[in-house]
Amino acid sequence: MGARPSAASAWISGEMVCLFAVMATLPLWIEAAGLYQYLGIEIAIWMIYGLGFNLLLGYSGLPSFGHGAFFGIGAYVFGLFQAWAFESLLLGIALATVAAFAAGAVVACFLSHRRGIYFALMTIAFGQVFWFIAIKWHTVTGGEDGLLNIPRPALELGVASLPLGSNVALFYFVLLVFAVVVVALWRLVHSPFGKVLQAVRQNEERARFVGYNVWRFKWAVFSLSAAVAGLAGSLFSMAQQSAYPDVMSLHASGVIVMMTLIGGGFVSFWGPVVGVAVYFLARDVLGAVTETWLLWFGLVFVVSVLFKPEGIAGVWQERVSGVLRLRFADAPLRSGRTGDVSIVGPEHGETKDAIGQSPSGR
Amino acid sequence: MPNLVPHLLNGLSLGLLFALIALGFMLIVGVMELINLAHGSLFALGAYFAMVIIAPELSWLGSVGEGYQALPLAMRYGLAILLAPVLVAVVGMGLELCMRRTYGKKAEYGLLLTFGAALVIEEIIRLVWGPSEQYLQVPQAVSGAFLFAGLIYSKYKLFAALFAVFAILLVWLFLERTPYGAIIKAGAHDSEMVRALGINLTRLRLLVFGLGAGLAGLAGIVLTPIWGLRPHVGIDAVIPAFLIIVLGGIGSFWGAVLGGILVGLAVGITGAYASEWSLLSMYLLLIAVVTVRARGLLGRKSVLEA
Amino acid sequence: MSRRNLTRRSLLKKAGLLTAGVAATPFMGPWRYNRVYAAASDKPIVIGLTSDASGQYANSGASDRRGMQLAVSEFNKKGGVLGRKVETIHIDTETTPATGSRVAERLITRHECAFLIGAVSSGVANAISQVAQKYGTVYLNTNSSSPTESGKNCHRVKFVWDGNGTNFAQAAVKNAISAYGKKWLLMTNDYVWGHNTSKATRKLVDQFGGEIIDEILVPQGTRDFSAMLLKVQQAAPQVVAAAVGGDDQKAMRQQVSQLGLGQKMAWINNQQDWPDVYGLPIKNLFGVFGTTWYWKLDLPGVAEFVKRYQAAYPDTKIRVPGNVFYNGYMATRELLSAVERAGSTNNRKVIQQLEGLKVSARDRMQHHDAFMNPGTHQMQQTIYLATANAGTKDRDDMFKVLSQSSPAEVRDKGADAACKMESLDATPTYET
Amino acid sequence: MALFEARGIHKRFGHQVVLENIDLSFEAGRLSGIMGPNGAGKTTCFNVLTGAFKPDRGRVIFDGEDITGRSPDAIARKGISRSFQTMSLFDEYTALENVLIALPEVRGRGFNMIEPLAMDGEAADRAAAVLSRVGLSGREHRRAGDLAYGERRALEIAVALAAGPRLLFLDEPTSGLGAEATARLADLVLDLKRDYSIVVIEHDMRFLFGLADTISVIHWGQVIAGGTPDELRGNKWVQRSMLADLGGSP
Repeated sequence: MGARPSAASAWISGEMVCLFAVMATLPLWIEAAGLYQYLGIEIAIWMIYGLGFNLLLGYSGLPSFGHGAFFGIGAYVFGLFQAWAFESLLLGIALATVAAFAAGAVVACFLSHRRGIYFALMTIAFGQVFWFIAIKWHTVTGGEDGLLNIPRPALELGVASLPLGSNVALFYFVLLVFAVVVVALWRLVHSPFGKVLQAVRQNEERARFVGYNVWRFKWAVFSLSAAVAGLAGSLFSMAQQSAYPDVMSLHASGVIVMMTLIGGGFVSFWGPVVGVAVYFLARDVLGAVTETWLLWFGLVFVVSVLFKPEGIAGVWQERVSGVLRLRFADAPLRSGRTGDVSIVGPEHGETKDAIGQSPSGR
Repeated sequence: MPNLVPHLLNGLSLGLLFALIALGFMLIVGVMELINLAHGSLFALGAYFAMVIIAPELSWLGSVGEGYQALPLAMRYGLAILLAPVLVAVVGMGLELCMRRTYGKKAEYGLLLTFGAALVIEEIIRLVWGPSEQYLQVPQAVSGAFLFAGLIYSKYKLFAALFAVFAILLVWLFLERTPYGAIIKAGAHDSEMVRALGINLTRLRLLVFGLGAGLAGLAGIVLTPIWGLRPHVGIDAVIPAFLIIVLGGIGSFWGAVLGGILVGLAVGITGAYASEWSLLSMYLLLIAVVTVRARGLLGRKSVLEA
Repeated sequence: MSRRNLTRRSLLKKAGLLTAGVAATPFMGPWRYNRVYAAASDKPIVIGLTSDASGQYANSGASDRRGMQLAVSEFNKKGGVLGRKVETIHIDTETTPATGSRVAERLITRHECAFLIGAVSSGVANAISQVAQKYGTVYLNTNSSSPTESGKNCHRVKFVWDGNGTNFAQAAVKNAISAYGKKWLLMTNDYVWGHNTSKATRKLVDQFGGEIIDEILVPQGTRDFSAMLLKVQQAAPQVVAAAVGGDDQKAMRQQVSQLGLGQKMAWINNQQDWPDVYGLPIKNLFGVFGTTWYWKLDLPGVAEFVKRYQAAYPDTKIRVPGNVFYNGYMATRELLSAVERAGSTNNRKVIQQLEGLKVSARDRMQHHDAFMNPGTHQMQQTIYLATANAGTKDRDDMFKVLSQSSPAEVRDKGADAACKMESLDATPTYET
Repeated sequence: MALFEARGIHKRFGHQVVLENIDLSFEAGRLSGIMGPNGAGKTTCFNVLTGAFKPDRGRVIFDGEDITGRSPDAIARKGISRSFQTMSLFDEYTALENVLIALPEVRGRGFNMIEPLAMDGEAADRAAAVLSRVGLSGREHRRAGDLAYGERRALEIAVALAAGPRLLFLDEPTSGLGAEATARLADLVLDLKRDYSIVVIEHDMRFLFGLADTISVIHWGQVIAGGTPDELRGNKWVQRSMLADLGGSP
C-alpha cells in the first residue's frame, strides 16, 4: 500500500485529479452511456462509504461485518434532524457524522481488544443490534417502512443558496464531499497515524513492543471509519429522500465488504472506488439483462477471490509493475554497503528456528 | 406470571436444535480456522436434496419411479436423512477443493470465498427449485401433536430435539472414540502436531469439510419441517450458528452445545415474557458473554485471533 | 405472445445504439419537468414494472408481474393504446426499499417510463411512490396491503389496488365474534403493517363487544414460534387474529399445523396471498383469512379468465391465477383503459380518470361494483373471507369462500383523515 | 542500584511451572547475558520482563519504578526495547519504514492524521542512520519481507534500536545465522555495547561468553548460576554443556 513519497506527501495527486475530472463530467455522459443521473449520486456516496470502510479493512486489517449500522445511523440522524429541528444541510450532515462517530466510539470500546474472528463476530452482533433497533423503534425510525419525506435542503453559501433538488445538483454536492473525503483520507493514510494503523495490521505484537497503545489506535480508526460511514449515510438519505433499515442489515454490510475487496482494498487506496463502480455497474447492467445477475456476480466474486484475491487494483498494479520490471530488467540491483559490523552475510538459507521452548515459544 | 416450566423445556429443545445447526460449523471452524459462511446455504441444500429424495419427479423412469413413490413415506424419509447429508458433504468437499487456494493466506479470504459460495448456492437453489415456499413431508409417526400437562406439544419438535441429542452424541463419540476424531481434535489446536504425527493434512481438511457440510445438510433436513423451506432459509441458520460458536468458544465441542442451549433458553424465556425482544436476546447474550470472557464460555486461544 | 419485454438483445442493441451516438440522446444535464414530447403515434408507451424478483416477496412479485403482462399483451393484441404499442421493462426491486428508490429513478429518468406498476412490500411501495411523486409519474401499488399506503403515506400519483389490513379486519371481525366467541388474542408482526392491522382489529373487536386478552408481538425474522404458541395455549383464547406476514407467516403455519392448534381455536389471518400457500398441504392452511379474489368464484367471466391465464402461462408452477395476479392484472387493465379514456398519456389527465374510476362488478369479476376513492386513491372493492377447502380432490382448489362483504361494509374509515395528498397542481406534469 | 531488577518471578501455564523464583538484575552500561538450553524458560522470562506476560508472583523494577504487569507498550515507552527470536517485522513496509515507525518522535506523533510521514526528512535521516549502523545501508527501500534472512535479523535489531532504548533486550539474535554472520553480529553487539545497556538471551555460549559482562544461567525455570564469564567457566553444568556445544575448546 506504499505509494511514491512524492504522491504521498502531496495534497492532491495525479490520480485524484483524473478521478475528479472523470467524475465531474459524469452528468454529461452518463445518460449517453445508457445509465441515469441518480446512479452517479449513489456511486459517489458508496465510494465515500467504501473509502472510509477500507480504513478499517484494508489499512487496519479489521474486518467489520456490521458497518451498515453506522451508515444507517447517519441516514436516520440526518432525517430526524430535518424533521425535528429545522432544515439545514451542513448542520444535518455534521450531526449525522458526529452521531455515527459516537456510536462507533461506543461500539469500539467493546471491540478494540478483539482480534480476527472475534472482532468480526462482535461487529456482526452490534450491527444486528442496531438494525434491530431501527426496525423496532418505529415511533422514531418508522420501522420497516422507513423514515420518509427527508428533504434535500439547499446549500446555503451566505450570498447564494443552491437548491439540491435535482439529481445533478445533488451529485455535484456529493462529489464535493467526496473530494474532501478523498483528500482527507489520503492525508490520513500517509500520516503517522495511518502508518501506525498499517503497522498494527502487519504485526500487532511488534507495534505494541515499539510502544504503541494498539487499543487506542483501533478505537480511533473504528470510530473514524464509522463517522465516514455516517457521513455517507446522511448523503444517502438525501439521495433517497428517506432512510430504511435495510442498509443496516447483515446483507448490506456484507456487500460493502465485497465491493471493497473486489476493487482491491487490500492493496490500494483506490480499491474501494474501483470496487463500488464495478459493483454498481454490474448490478445495473447485468440486473437489467437477467434476474439471476446475483448468481453471475457471485461466481465472478468467487473466481476473483480464488485467483486474484488482491482484487482489480491488484491486477492493475501487477501489470504496471510488470512493465516497470521489464524496463529496468538490465539495471543491476544496488548492492548494500557491507559495513564493518554488518551481519548481513552472503547466506540466504533459512535455518529452522529452534522452537518449542515452553508454551510461550510462539 | 406465566408458568415457566413449559417455556424452559421449549427453550431447551430449541437450544438442542441450535446446537445441531452449530455442530458442523464448529468442526470446520475448529479444525480449519475457517468461518464457513456457506454453512447456511448447505443447510438449505440439505433440505432441498431431502425434498427431492422424498418426493422425486420420476415419471420418466416409468414403473421403477412409480414403485419408488409407492414406498412408505417413513422409508423414503429415512433414505433422505441418510442420503441427503452425504450429497451435501460431496458439495462441501467440492467447496473445500476450491478453498485450497486460499490456505496460507489471510483468513479473510476464506471468509470471502464462502460468502461468495453462499451467494452462488442460494441463487442456484432459486434457479432450480424456484423462489417459492416448499414443503418437506415427514412420516406420520412424528407429525401431529401430543398433550402433556394440559398443553399441546408438537411431536415433531420432540423428535427433532431427540434427533439433535442423538446427532450430538454421535459426533461426540466420533471425536472421542475414533482415531479420526483424535486427529481432528489435535488438528483443532495444532496443525504442526498433526503434521508431526504423519497425517495427511490435505485429506483431513477434505474430510472435516465434508463432515461439516454433511452436518449442515442434516440440520437443514431436521429444521425444515419447523421453519419451512425457501431459498434464503440459510441465513436463518448461519447467524445463530455463528453466534453459538463464539458464545461457546471456538474449537470447543461442548462449548457449541452449551452455547446452543443457552441461546435456545434465552429465546424461549424472552419469548414467554416479551416476545418482541426474543431475537435480540441472542445478540445481547453474545455481547455480554464475550465482553466478560473474551474467548467465549469454553474457548481456548485460537489462531483466528491473530 | 406478443408482449414485448425488454429482452437481453433489445437492451444491448439499445445501449449499443446510444453509445454509438446514432440515437441522439434527447437531452442532457438535469432532469427537466414538463417534458413534452411529440407524441409520435409509433412511439411505444413504456411501462416500468417494479415488482420484486428476489428477496422475501420474489414469488409474489413474479405472480404480480404475470398479471400486468397479461393485461398489456391483451391491449397490444387489440392494437395497443391510443394506437401505440405498450412496452414493459422490468427491473428487480429486490424487496428492498433502497433498491426500489433507485429502480424508480432509473425507470423514470433513463427509460422514460410513462407509468410504474407493482409492489408487494409496503416499504418498497413507499420508496417508489416517493420518487414517482417527485417526477409526477403515475404509480400503481398493486399488492401491498399496509393501511398506511392509502393513509399516512398516500400520494397524488399513487393508486392502491389491494384491499388493506383494515378492510380485511372489517370483513372478518364482526362475523368471527358471533361465530367463535369474544375472547380474542392478537398475534402481531412487530412492524408497521402488523401494528396497523392489529390496531384496526383491536378497534373493531372493542366495537363489537369482544375482548382482547393479550397481544403477542412477533419479531420479524422469527422462525421458532413454539414459545409464543405455548403462550397462546396458556391464554386459551377463542379467536386468534394473526397479522403475521411473509416468511414469518410461513414458518408459523408449519408450526401451528403441527400442533393441531389450527383446529383448537379459530384463527383469523388478515390476508392470505395465493403464491404464499399454493402447493402447501391443505392442513397447513388453517383458519379464516381474507382475499380479494378467488379463481373459483361463481361469477361470469371468471372461468374464462382462468383459461386465459393458463394459455398465457402454460409453464408456470402456479396453475391457476390468485389474488396477487388478479390485482396486477386489474390495476394494469384499468390504467390502460384510463389512458384510452383520457386520450392522452398526460399524467394529470390519467390521474383524473383514475380518481373517477368506477368498475362494474361484472368487469371486476367480484360480487360488488368497485370504485376508486378519490380521497385516498384506494380501490374500494369486495372483500372475501375464505377457509381451507378440506376434503377436496382438486389440488388447485384450496380455498372455500365463506362470505363476501361490499366495499361500504369494509371501508377503511380512518384513511380519509390520515391521507394528506399533494394537490394535482403541485404534481409535475408530463406526457410521453 | 541496578537499572533493571526482577525479584522472585513466578510464572506458570496451567499446571506447568515455567519460571520459579527468578531473581535477575542488570546494570546500566553493561551487557548482561541469559543463557540456558532450549525449553529452559529463557524466552518466557523475557516475555515477563518486557510485559508480554504478567508474572503470577514477583516484581519487575526498572530504574526504581515498579513496572510489574504493565502493558508492553507502556514498558516500551519507559525505554525498554526488545527484539524477537522469531523475527517480528512489518513485512510489507520497507526497511526504512520499519525503523521510522519505531522512532520515539514518530511515536509521539502517532495521532497526527494530517502531515504525511514521508515529508519528515529529519526522521527519515535518523532512521537511515539506524539502518546504517546495523549494516543495512542501501536496503532502505526494500520491503522487509523481501530481505534476506541475515538482513532481516539485522533489521530486527534496528527496529529495537530505533526506539533509542535505555535498556535493549535481544532475544536469541544469532538464531539461524551461520558462523560468519554470527561473528559479524558479535562485532555489531560489541559496537552497540558502547552506547546501550543490553540484555542478550542466547544458547550459543561462545557468542555470549565473548561479549557479556555478566551471565545468568537459567535451567528448569530457575536461575542456577550467575556471574562473570570467567566465574562461570568453573560451573559444572556450564562446563558440561560447553564441552558438548563447542567440542571442548572454550
